[in-house]
Amino acid sequence: MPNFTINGIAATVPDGTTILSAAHTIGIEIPHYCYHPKLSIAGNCRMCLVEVEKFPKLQIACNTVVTEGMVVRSDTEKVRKAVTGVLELMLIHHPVDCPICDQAGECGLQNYYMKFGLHKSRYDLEDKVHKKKVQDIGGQIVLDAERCILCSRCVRFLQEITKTGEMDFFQRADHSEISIFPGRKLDNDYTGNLADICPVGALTSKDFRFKCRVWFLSGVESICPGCSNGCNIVADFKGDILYRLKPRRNDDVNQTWMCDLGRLEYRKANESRLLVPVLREGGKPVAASWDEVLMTSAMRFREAAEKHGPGSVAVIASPQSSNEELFLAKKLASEILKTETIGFTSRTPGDGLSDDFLIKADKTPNSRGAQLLGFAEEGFGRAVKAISDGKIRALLIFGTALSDLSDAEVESLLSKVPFVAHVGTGDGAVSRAAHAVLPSASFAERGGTFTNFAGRVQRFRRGFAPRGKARNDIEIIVGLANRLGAGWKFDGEESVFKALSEASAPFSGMSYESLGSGGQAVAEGR
Amino acid sequence: MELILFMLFGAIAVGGAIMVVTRRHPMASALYLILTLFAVAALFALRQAHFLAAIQVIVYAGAVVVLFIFVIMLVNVPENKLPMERVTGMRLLGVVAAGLLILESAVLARKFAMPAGSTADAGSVQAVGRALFTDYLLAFEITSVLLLSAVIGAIAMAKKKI
Amino acid sequence: MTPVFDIAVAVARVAVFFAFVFGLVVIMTWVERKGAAYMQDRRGPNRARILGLTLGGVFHPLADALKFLFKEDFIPDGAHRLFYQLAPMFALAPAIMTMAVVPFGPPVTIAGKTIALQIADLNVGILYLFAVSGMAVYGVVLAGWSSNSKYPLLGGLRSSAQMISYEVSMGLSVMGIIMVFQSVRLSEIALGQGALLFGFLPKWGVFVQPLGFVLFLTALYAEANRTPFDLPEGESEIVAGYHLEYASFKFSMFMMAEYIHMVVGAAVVATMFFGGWQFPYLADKGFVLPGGFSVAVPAAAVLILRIGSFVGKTFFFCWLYVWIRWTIPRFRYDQVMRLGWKVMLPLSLLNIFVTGLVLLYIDKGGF
Amino acid sequence: MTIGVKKVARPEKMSFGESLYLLEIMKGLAVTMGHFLHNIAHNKDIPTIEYPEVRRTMPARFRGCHRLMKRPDGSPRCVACYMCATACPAKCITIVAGESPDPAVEKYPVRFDIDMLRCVFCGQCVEACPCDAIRMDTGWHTPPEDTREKLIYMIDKLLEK
Repeated sequence: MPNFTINGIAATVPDGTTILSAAHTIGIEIPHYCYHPKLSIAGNCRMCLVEVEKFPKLQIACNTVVTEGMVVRSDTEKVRKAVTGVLELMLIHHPVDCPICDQAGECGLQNYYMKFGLHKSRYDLEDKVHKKKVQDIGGQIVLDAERCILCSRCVRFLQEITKTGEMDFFQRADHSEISIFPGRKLDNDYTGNLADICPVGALTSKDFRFKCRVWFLSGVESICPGCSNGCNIVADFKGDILYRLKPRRNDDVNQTWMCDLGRLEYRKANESRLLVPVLREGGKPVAASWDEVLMTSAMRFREAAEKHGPGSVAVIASPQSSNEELFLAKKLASEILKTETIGFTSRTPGDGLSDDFLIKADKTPNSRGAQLLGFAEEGFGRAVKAISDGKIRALLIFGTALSDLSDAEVESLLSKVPFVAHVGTGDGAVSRAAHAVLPSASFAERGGTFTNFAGRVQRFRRGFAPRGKARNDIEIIVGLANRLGAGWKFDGEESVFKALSEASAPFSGMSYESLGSGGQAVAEGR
Repeated sequence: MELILFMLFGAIAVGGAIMVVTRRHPMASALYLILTLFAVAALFALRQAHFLAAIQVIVYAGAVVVLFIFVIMLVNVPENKLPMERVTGMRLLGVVAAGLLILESAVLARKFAMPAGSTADAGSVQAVGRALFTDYLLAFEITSVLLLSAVIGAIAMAKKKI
Repeated sequence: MTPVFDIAVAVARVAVFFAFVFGLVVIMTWVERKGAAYMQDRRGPNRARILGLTLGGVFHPLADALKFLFKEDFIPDGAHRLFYQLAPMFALAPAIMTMAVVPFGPPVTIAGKTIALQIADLNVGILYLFAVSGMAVYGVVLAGWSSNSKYPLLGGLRSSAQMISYEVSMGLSVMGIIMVFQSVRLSEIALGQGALLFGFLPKWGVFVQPLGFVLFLTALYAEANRTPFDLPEGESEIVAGYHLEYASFKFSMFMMAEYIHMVVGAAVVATMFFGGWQFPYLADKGFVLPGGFSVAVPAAAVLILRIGSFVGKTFFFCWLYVWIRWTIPRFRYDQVMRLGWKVMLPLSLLNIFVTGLVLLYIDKGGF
Repeated sequence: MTIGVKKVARPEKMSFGESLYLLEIMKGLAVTMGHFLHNIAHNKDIPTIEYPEVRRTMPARFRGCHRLMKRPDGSPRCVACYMCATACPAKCITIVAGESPDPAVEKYPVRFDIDMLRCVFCGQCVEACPCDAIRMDTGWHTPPEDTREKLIYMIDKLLEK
């Protein structure tokens, strides 16, 4: 445990810590490009030069291990001059095409230029070496070799994380450029990360290309709803449009990565949304007010239960729902509707892609939570059987709960139920067959928690208000329950989670504070 | 002719009054109140009490309701925050009491009915003035003292430092 | 024959007075703009032309009217639709109604019937005037409130407070006139001003009630929302106040209401304080000058002179509105309130008191 | 008659005549009437410029309607960098960027709308543009239109000027 001093601040760090990460822990940021906490150290960008006492030359902070009594300064004129020189060297052949570069606004070159450089180029435009721009190299990535500063983060990522190694340096000296091996394309499921780790605009996202300038975006901490791995993400939005998902560091779940499939999950929040409550009386869908839809649904459920007994009512939950919503749905089913015909399924049509890194076959974010909260996959089979036998008179379906059935199957199944209420985000076979459609918020429009495959409870937060007339699921369930005479007084997801942690053993002792931004595992075996 | 007009304005006055108490929005109530006051003024005018009719409009419709509306605007409760009124036992009792009051006033009106046509001049400015300053002088002065004390009280309550 | 004749006369009276007031309103919009321009060293309206003639912009009221008709008539999203649409009507209706009691000439005898040159000769004329003009505040208040917007609301609040404050002193300021002429009937007040005071001065309201005149004129300006009392509009502070959210014909209804108030107000001032239709030293048969001279004038000419006298006086007071507006800056709100309650009210009470004393003295045989 | 500046001393305390207010109003009325009569008599002296016939020459830096500049080949110079939209305090510029058919250009505006009803003519967009693609040197005020839609200038209209 060596003691050392940086910029006059003394600290003790574990053995083997580099200056850069030691400085980071005490809040001093040392500029860098090639260093990445989850990749091997290359030390080739030379931006992290610092002055270390008794060393004749400046040292790179990313690869110098702290030793006992070391005195480091990152704020001297010497360091500043050296870094400025390094930066100018990097920018010699840079095209400075920021106006058309998607990296603008979150670009390492821009930021450090404003901090250190602010120099006029001493190199004429005609003398710059021009390299190939706009190359589609496969995956989700567009390569612009001209903007590259040769930090080799992408090369190391492809060698160390995906172990596919599609890219490398080519040519020599100022003609050096990063490129893909001839005849190859990026061939892995994690290409999107290249755009994230590239500190400049050399590797940018094909999907996000020219969609929006990043300074218009606001980010909110969220959880990827694409599979049961529960990767931590930041959801970037502008107004009520979600533009992209980026991974957020959580060493227990996804380190700093996420898969390409997950990155495209944002589309579900934008496309074919249910936006107005609809009542379908006599086959014709009519837009209705929330009050009408909730009132009608409550009435029909009460009617069915009174005439045909509680067994004639079924609730099919969705593993897309948060723990809070599932808890309330269960409470509604067992306490208010008093039905035992409840269930959920996490099955999706076809084989789910999976690997041994981040991608899981279960393509729902919260099937573990649904199990822990009392919904069972067997229950789903029972419910479907009861429906096809015509025993169910009123059915409440959440989200994409029937997603493993084809549209025709869904249609014929639901045609046997006199009243179907659907609480969902996206338009589909279920909402087209439902008698009451209650549009709910997407994952970026509401808050809550998901429990991932390993039982880790993680929070996702609300970015913006639900689109159109859509409402938070919690509001919908509470509204329905209260119109059935429940008298619930839940006010937002936090109050529901409080009740949940008190009522459900696996979640006991948890609160939104204890979850923090990294999440917390459920109690095993309880 | 007079009877038709009486019926018309009477109906407007009563209808307006009912609207005043049944409207959910205070502004609508206030506007119906103006209508009622106008109808009552018209009834006065029908009885040749022009002075009374004019004063009714000036004082009640022109000043008192303006104050009501002033307060409604100042508080300005948004439409969705307006309280929902429910029919309660208390209110039903009120309806019964109102019915009794109407009955009672009808009886009294029969007993002290003014003979028709005798009021040709009773409502003129001169007649009212003369009556106020001779027969009813004491009541008039007491009223003004009452009003004066009310004004002083209002100022005392509104002002922190006098 | 009689009922038909009566109805014809009634219709004619209404038509004539309507034409007079609305004509004056139209002219006033032009006079206001042109007068303002010349007082401020500008040219003012001079563009609208018919057959290549501009005539100093007199066609502008026509152009304005057409423009108002064809502008987009919108209702703000957050407005209370019903009240918002009612408000201009509430503003315009009382304004039009006030004209009913102003006499614009002496009674005329046609075909053996005496016809009052007045729409309705109410025996509570002045009170009717106050009652109806007091209703005008609802248009302003309702417009300000129903627009569901900040500035209009402020305008509406100011208006309601201002109206209540100045109605009091307005009512009290004419008490002196009522006491002197012993009537609340406007026709009788006009008639009473034909006499002479001290043998040479016309017995006009302004000479027997100078303080009452100043107070009434001030209160009138406040009631008509004219500068320096145009706080409900206050374009430089609350943009346009109560009618900020109005456009097109609804806006023009507010404008018309304001100008009708002005015109009728001018006519009332002329009637109560400047002899109405009385022409100085003109009796029924001709001029009777102080000192015993008299000049006979034919009856028709007398009538024309008298109506002309009324029209002329009304014109002058209409002009005075414009003149004052472009001379005096707007009061601050607290100044308006202070003036209303602490200056005008005591003064008008004092005026009544002094008038009473003088009348008592005359009754007892003084003068 | 030209308008000059006249310094008026403000006494601490008003004299009795002034505090009566009425006399001062009379004086004011006399002043305005003086102007009124003078202007009627000397109509030609009024300094008003009769606009459509007589025009004041616009200063060189007058900010009028916007226009978009073109490259020599006629395509817009704009590269849809959103700098103008970012700088705009009135948020009146709407840009949708797209992949240009010309690979040397890469990015170009598929849509570039300026809502002239919202524009405050501050010129920030011109200042912000890195490509000199937008200018406000047309010397024109926004001409009136009869619908709101016509006052949202699309890219074609902006390139025309």
